[in-house]
Amino acid sequence: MLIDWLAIAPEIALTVTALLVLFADLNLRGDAKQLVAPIAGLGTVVAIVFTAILWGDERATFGGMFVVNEYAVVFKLLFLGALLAILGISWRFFAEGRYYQGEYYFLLLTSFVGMIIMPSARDLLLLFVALETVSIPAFIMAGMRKRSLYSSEAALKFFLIGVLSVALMLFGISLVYGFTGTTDLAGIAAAIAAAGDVEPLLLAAVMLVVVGFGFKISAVPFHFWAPDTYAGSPLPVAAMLAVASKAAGFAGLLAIAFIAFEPLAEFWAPVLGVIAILTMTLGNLIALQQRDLIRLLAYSSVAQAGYMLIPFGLARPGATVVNDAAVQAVLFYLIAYAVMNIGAFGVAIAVHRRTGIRSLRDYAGLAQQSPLMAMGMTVFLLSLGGAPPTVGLWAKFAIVQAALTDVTMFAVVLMVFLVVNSVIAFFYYLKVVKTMWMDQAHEGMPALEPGFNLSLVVIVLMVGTVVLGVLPGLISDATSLTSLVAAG
Amino acid sequence: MTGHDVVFLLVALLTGGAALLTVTSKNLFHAALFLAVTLAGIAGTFLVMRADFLALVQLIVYVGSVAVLFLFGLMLTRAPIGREALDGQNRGLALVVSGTLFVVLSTLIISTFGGERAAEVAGPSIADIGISIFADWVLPFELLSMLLLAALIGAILLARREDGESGEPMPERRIELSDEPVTHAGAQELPAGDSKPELTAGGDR
Amino acid sequence: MSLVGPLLLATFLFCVGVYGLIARRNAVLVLISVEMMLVSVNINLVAFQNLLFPAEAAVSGQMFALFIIAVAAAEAGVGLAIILNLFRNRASVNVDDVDLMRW
Amino acid sequence: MDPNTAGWALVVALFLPLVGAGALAVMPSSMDRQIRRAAVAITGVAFALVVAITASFDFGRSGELQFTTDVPWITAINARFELGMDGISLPLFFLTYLLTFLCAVYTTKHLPEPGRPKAFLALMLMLQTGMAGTFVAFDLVLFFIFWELVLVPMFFMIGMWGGPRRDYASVKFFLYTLFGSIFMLVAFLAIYFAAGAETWSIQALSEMAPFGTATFQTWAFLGIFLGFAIKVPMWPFHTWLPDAHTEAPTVGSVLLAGVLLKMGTYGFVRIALPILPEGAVRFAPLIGVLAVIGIIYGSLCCLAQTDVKRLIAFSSVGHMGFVMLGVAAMNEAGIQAALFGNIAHGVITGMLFFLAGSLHERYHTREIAVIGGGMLKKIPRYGVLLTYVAVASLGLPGLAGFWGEFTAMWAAISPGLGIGDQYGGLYLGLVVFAAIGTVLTAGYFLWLLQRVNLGNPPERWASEPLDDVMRIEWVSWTPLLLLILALGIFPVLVFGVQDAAVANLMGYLGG
Amino acid sequence: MDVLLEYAWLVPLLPLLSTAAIAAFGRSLPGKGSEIGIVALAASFVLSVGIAWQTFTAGLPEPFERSLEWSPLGGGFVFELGMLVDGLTAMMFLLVTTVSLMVHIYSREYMKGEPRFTYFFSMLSLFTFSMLLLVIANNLLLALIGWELVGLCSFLLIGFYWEDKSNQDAGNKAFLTTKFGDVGLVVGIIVLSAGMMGLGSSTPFNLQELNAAAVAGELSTGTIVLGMLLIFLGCVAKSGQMPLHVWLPDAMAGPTPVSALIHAATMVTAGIFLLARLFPVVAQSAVVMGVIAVVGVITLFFGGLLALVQDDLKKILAYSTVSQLGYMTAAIGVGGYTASIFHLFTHGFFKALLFLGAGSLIHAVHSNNISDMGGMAKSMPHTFWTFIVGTLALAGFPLTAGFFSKDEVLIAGDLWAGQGLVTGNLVYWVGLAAAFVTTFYMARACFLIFAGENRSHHAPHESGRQMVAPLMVLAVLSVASGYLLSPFSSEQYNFEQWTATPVIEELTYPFIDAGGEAAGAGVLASGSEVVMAAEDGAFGVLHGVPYWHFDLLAIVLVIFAAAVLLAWRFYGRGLPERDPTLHMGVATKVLVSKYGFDEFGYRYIVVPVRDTFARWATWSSNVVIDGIVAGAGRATKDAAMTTYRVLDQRVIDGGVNGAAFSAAWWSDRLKRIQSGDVQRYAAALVAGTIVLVLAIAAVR
Repeated sequence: MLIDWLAIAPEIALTVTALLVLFADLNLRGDAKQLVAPIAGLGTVVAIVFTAILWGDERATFGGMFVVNEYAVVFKLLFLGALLAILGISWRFFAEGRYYQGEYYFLLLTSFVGMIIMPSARDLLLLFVALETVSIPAFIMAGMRKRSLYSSEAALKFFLIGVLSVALMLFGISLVYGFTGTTDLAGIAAAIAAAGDVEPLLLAAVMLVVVGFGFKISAVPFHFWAPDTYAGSPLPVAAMLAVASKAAGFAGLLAIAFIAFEPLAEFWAPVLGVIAILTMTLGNLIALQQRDLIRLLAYSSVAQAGYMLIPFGLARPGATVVNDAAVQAVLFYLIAYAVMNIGAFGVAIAVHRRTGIRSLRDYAGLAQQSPLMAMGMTVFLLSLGGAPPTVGLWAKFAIVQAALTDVTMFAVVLMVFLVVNSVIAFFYYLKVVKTMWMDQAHEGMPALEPGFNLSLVVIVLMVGTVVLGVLPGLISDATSLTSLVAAG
Repeated sequence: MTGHDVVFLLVALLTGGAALLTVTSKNLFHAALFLAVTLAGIAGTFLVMRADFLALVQLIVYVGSVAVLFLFGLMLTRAPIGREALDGQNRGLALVVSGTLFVVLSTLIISTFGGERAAEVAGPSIADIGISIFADWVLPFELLSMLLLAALIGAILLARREDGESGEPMPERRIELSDEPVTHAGAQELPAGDSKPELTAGGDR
Repeated sequence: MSLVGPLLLATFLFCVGVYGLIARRNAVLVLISVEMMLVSVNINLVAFQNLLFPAEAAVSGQMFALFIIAVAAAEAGVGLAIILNLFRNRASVNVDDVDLMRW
Repeated sequence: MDPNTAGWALVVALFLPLVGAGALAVMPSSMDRQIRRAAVAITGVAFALVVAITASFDFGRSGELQFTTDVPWITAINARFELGMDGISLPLFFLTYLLTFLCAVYTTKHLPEPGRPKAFLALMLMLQTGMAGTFVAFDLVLFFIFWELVLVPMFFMIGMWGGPRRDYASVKFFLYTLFGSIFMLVAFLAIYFAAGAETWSIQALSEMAPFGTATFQTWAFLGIFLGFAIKVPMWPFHTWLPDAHTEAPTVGSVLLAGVLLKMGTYGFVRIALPILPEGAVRFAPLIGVLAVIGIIYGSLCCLAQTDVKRLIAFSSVGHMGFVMLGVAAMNEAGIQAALFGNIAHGVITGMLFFLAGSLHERYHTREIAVIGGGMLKKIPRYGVLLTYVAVASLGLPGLAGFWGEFTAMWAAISPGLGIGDQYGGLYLGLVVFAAIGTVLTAGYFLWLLQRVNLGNPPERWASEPLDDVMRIEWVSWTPLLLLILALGIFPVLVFGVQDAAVANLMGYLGG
Repeated sequence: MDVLLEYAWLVPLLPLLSTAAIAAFGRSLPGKGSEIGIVALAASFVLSVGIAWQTFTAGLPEPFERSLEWSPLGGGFVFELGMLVDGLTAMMFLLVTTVSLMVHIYSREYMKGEPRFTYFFSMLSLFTFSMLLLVIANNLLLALIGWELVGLCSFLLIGFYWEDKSNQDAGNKAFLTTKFGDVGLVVGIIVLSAGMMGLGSSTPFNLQELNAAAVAGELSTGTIVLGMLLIFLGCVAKSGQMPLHVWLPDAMAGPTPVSALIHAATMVTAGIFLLARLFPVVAQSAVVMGVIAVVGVITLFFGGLLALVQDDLKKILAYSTVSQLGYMTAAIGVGGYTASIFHLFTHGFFKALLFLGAGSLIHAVHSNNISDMGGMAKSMPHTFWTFIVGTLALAGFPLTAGFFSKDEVLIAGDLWAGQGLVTGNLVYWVGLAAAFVTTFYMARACFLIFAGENRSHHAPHESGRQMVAPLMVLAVLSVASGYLLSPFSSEQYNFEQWTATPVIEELTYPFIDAGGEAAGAGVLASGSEVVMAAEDGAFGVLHGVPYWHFDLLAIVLVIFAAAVLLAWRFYGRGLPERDPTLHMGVATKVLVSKYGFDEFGYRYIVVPVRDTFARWATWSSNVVIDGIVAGAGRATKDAAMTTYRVLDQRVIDGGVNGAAFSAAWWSDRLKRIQSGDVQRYAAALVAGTIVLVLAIAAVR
């Protein structure tokens, strides 16, 4: 069997980097251990280069199990870009906190290896292994503040809920296999389409599979781990969980929903639509009462997942235009979400690391301490809410656009919920913004020293948020070309 | 009802009973041992279904190592013994949820696969499996190796005793600004030295 | 051989695992329950492979079961490590004590 | 400048304030005075440019788009960067730059707590770009961006420099407006797909109209209606306005009343009517009824106010009711009236808010009872100005307020597009109630004047030295004062410019 | 030939310029700006005389009209800035500029020392401008502008002494009451213009076109009735007709020259003028005519009664104005176009005279009350005799202007009565009755002021020249102006010929056929002849010269004598007690013992009239109508409070805030799902999965 090495070059590059990091960590001592971060960064850049080279290609290897097309490339670039940003916000955090740096970066990279395989995987088995590769290092990273009860608790909750949902998913997968006799996504779709009659058990199996990804994307009612885990983990890990891990979940969900179970869309679409409604409403409503910024961001990210689930509710079997639009909307939203949410976490890290502050009220007067950080947070939060001229607006726009491609009553219902929720969300986003800018600062707050890397990341993301807000074409030109099933 | 079915039924009864005992046993070690029995029983069902290789792997990996791992885990954590200690307040909830799940799933399974029978039971040979791993499944396999490495390193990282790097920031002055608890009332009961809220770290170390 | 037997056994074990996961207080026992859930899926896969699709070239059912065994083992290790760390921090492995974070 | 080719002029005028905001942002905060002067310079240059644009505008072809720019922008969704200006845009555009300039001038001396002119002026300049852009964007997506762009700076303006209830007011303003605009966005998208022409161009869509089913027209119009009606604001979507106006700093109130509210009417006229004519016809009676309820209701609320600024704020509800009555008439005269009322309200109420702001600075209260009258004795020039503007606001002929109100009622008596056949009686009733509204309007303004201006000043102020109108106030107010008179005497200044454009618009509506 | 007419726009413009000039430079001039006003008004006056001369002598076939397209209004309609000069305009020019000029001159002395002297003159000029603008307007919209400006100026001048709350209230009351009438006017104008738009006119407000269309029968009856009734509502308010006259007496709060201006020339006449302007439209509908006539009749009688019980001289005059305006309105209502505007014309002069005279008296005794005066004839001779002239004119004493004009009104009523029109009878008989009332209260006032002892606390002395001169001029005019339309006027040069266009002529007496013979005859007019001028006029129209109606003359004389005598009985010896009623009681007894006739008169005429009718009228005015007005005000305010506090703040805003609150409430409940217990999370997760499985099975 011939292997298309170029197709998996990014994965290989990242894997090699991970191993290099591990090796370097063994040989470095003391402060020198900080150097693993740049090594990881370099490796990521190499992977990005390889991925960029693949742009425009249509490749399939490992017997069609692994596919590279524009969709996959966009996703991979999203993951690798997020990785770079997370490396940037991690550096000082882990260097100063006396963590196991080398191991952290190794685990992080391993997790991202799983992620970048995700959008290319066209086989349930590969998807499963990739998902676990994303998850297992994440379980450990969540517990990396070893002496912290919060961190241990975060890891335990994350782990237990994660394994439970994986078990449910596996049960579902086993049933799907029983129905179709294959784990190949396209094969499953073909078998289901051929079977004609739809057994309730098959639908149940589909739902069980959805649960596994629902956990990753923290959809209601699989979201319970998210706020606790984000709050307890080291903050860069929380950022990674909130963005990259969630994106990976979406990558998997897109693949199974729009390839494997596409013939069943008429059944699962309404269910996912309802989940979307529940997710965004519950996430937003609970976020209203949060006083801890990280928990607020956590619930906000739950709500954001709800928005991203809306396009799933629009899917219809055989309706290529609608389904493509839905996939593109999700993809667009994910990219926008990555930009703004990592940025928000970046600012949170900058403030928290220096002052230990995470309570909302203590963000008062941040604007006087650090206008850059306050400005950054403002832009990110407004973007999360969807105010112009930020990329968040276009993310919502993309979803509405998908919903209106071919209007159904259900789509209208979803839109109404989207609108109402967008407004609710602004309640708490504005609360933060207001606190930062309009309230009086506390006495004796130390000045923020975010450090070069973090500042750079925040600035880049902030500029990105605004630039993409003005020229969303930079993303949408790419996403609109992508079609999930082009070579699948 | 063929011979296979009869044998399977016996093994299944054994496995199911052991499983029930695993989750209800009042004694930690008994629970672990019943788990071993359950896992072995599962290996037995594999054998009945002619999945010899898998049965072997099951025995080696699970009965041989995982169950032992759990025993070690139990011993290391010196958990107390007795039902009250072992079961939480959620037993009723657990019963309802798992019972409902079982009823729903088994109803669906019976209605779908109720009449399905295999005339003869035959599995792929070990050779087929071996070839398949390195022909069709090489990518997940390699990825799995990465996963196992990460799990290994991670497990060590978390389980090892501290000797320097601990994920603990340097103890420094602490800023208490807000009069409201950060997450919940238990926050102030934290053991000293806990890293939350994070402390002001010096620019360099 | 009847297919429904192994399937029901798998379902039963799975649900027993669910029960254990929710009801058990000791974290290690919870972990044991989780393992049981994971392993029960294998019965399904093997049954489908050997009873329904014995001729499938890619052997995906058994292969999946193999991978699940490996991953489950890895998760058991990681889970135990997390529990050990937790135990070291608060000298208890009771899952219901772990509720510092809520709301 | 050649209006056919000088699209750059519009682009420069539009983005100059934004660039200026960036420039202000990098100036060190300690250069307080320089920052304020720089803002005056930026807005001044921008205003000069707009004057030049106005001067070279081809008034003979005011129905056509001039100073156009049309380049691809977001190719994936076919959105284009399409700017232009016709007779409807021009007065509003001009007003935006004038008011912002005057506000910048005013700010050189007056800035509420907590000061910080850099942030304030930078926000104001951002706001300027947003407001101005709304009036010249001819692509729905671009329009929406400018529309929303306004929210954020205004939110901060109210929230940071506002009155005691600024937190509540700012959030309310933001959420309320946002709520409507998201529905509007959904409607825009629906229009895009229903038209099926892969274009967001307002012109192109207007030419294609009507399209889609009747149901589509109704729903799409409803979405757009929500967005614009909240901004206008129409009863019963007005409750954000009194709070926002009352709490906003003077400059914020001026710009809110002077320009922001205009965006709603402009949107109705520019987008909702021509693109969704059938929906518009169906909604017209409802708009008319809500408008008249707003007129009566706003006036009644004014009568109940004890706070000068809040009274002025509520008066906007009534005045914008007249504007919307014009829109509801669905004929050329009605739209003319609506647009004139827009401009007039912008100038007059903007000026009233200036006065209310200065009043507050002098008396440190806005409670009518505390001021207690006698202002004409204490600070006579100021009192005269208040009388003048109040009288203009109550719609006295010869001043700007009259033309919008009268023409709106006049137009509503014979609504266009066949509405009259079905709803003639209703519209007659609307006119009568609107006319009664003018009495109520006169009532509350006279009452205000009586309680603030007339009589002898109470003891607590008698010995207090209060400044009469200061030089900087004369500088920043005189243009508005003159404009109030000029528009009243020469309504052709606005009617004439708009005439061809409105006729053009009615062509799309089939009227 | 029409040189001056081309420049007619200068007439209103000059006062406007003077307003601005006074405001700008007045303070620095020696005369504090008054000289500017006087010069401008004088120029306007001269111009008006010229225009009147040209208009009257030219015998224009068509009114002189010039207009500019001032602004498009959308839909191809335009707003014109235009002037319409015809006899009516010229007459109003004369009246307004004359009275205004006199008031300007008079005010120089009267207002001397006022702190807002300059402002006062500026406003006077503006007031004059506004009225002239209304008069010259060639379209309803422009007229409306003038009309509203008149209202504003009256507000500003009535509340001139704004330090006092009662004065502020008076100004507000005037403005709001007339503004209320303006609702009708505005809507009426809109209705009529809508009718014109329906006819395809691009200038839907144009008066000439409107009148022509109405005469040609192109306008629907509905439009005319609705439009004119609404416009009449505006006139009712502006011209102080019942029941919207309530603002007029209060308007006495302003300086007396302002009262003169308001009552004689610039404000209350606006309504009559507008009705006259629209007479061709009015005449199309019997309903409208009837309503106008009835309102006029009610006003002329009950308004007059109210004057009986006043002590304040200005209020007596004010109620007399109400009554006289009632005559004019009633005349319009019975087709007496010429009668109405002729009365308007003459009334302007003598009412201005009376007010200025009153001002002179008030200036001298520092009180408005006639009970504080007495014996002024000796100390203020010029004021005395001019005031008497004015009184005679007002009372309609033969050979004064008021006599000729009031008789015209009565004759008009009589002519229509002869056609079987009830309102004609009403106008005639009630008009006569009111003449008695008018004479009585004016006589009472004169006796109390000029006869008897000086009851004031001051030593009254004659006013200065600047105040007396206008009185004299106006006194002359109060007599002379009547001869423009009297048996002494020539056939060709008389008021009617000057002011009534041929169209109006025809409409005025449509029942007079081409032969010149009235088809029927009125009670008194049976002997009168209407001269046909068809043969000698170039336009083939009807012109009439009034003939002596000796029967009417006799009745008028009797009424006058009876009223004066009656008044002399009670007031001829002055007012010994402060309370006139008590004094009347004593006088009654004396009268009863001597003349049974007196007693009868007192018991059955004076007592009922004074004590019952007048009190009822006063009561109705003060309690019912004022009560309604006040009640409406209070109700409005209550409605306002309710709207704001309950509806706006609770319901609508409460709904908004309630949504936010309930979101917070839900949030607080919902967040407790996050119990912190991981096993509950797991249970919820599994339960959620079960629900999903069941749900999707249900979807299937």
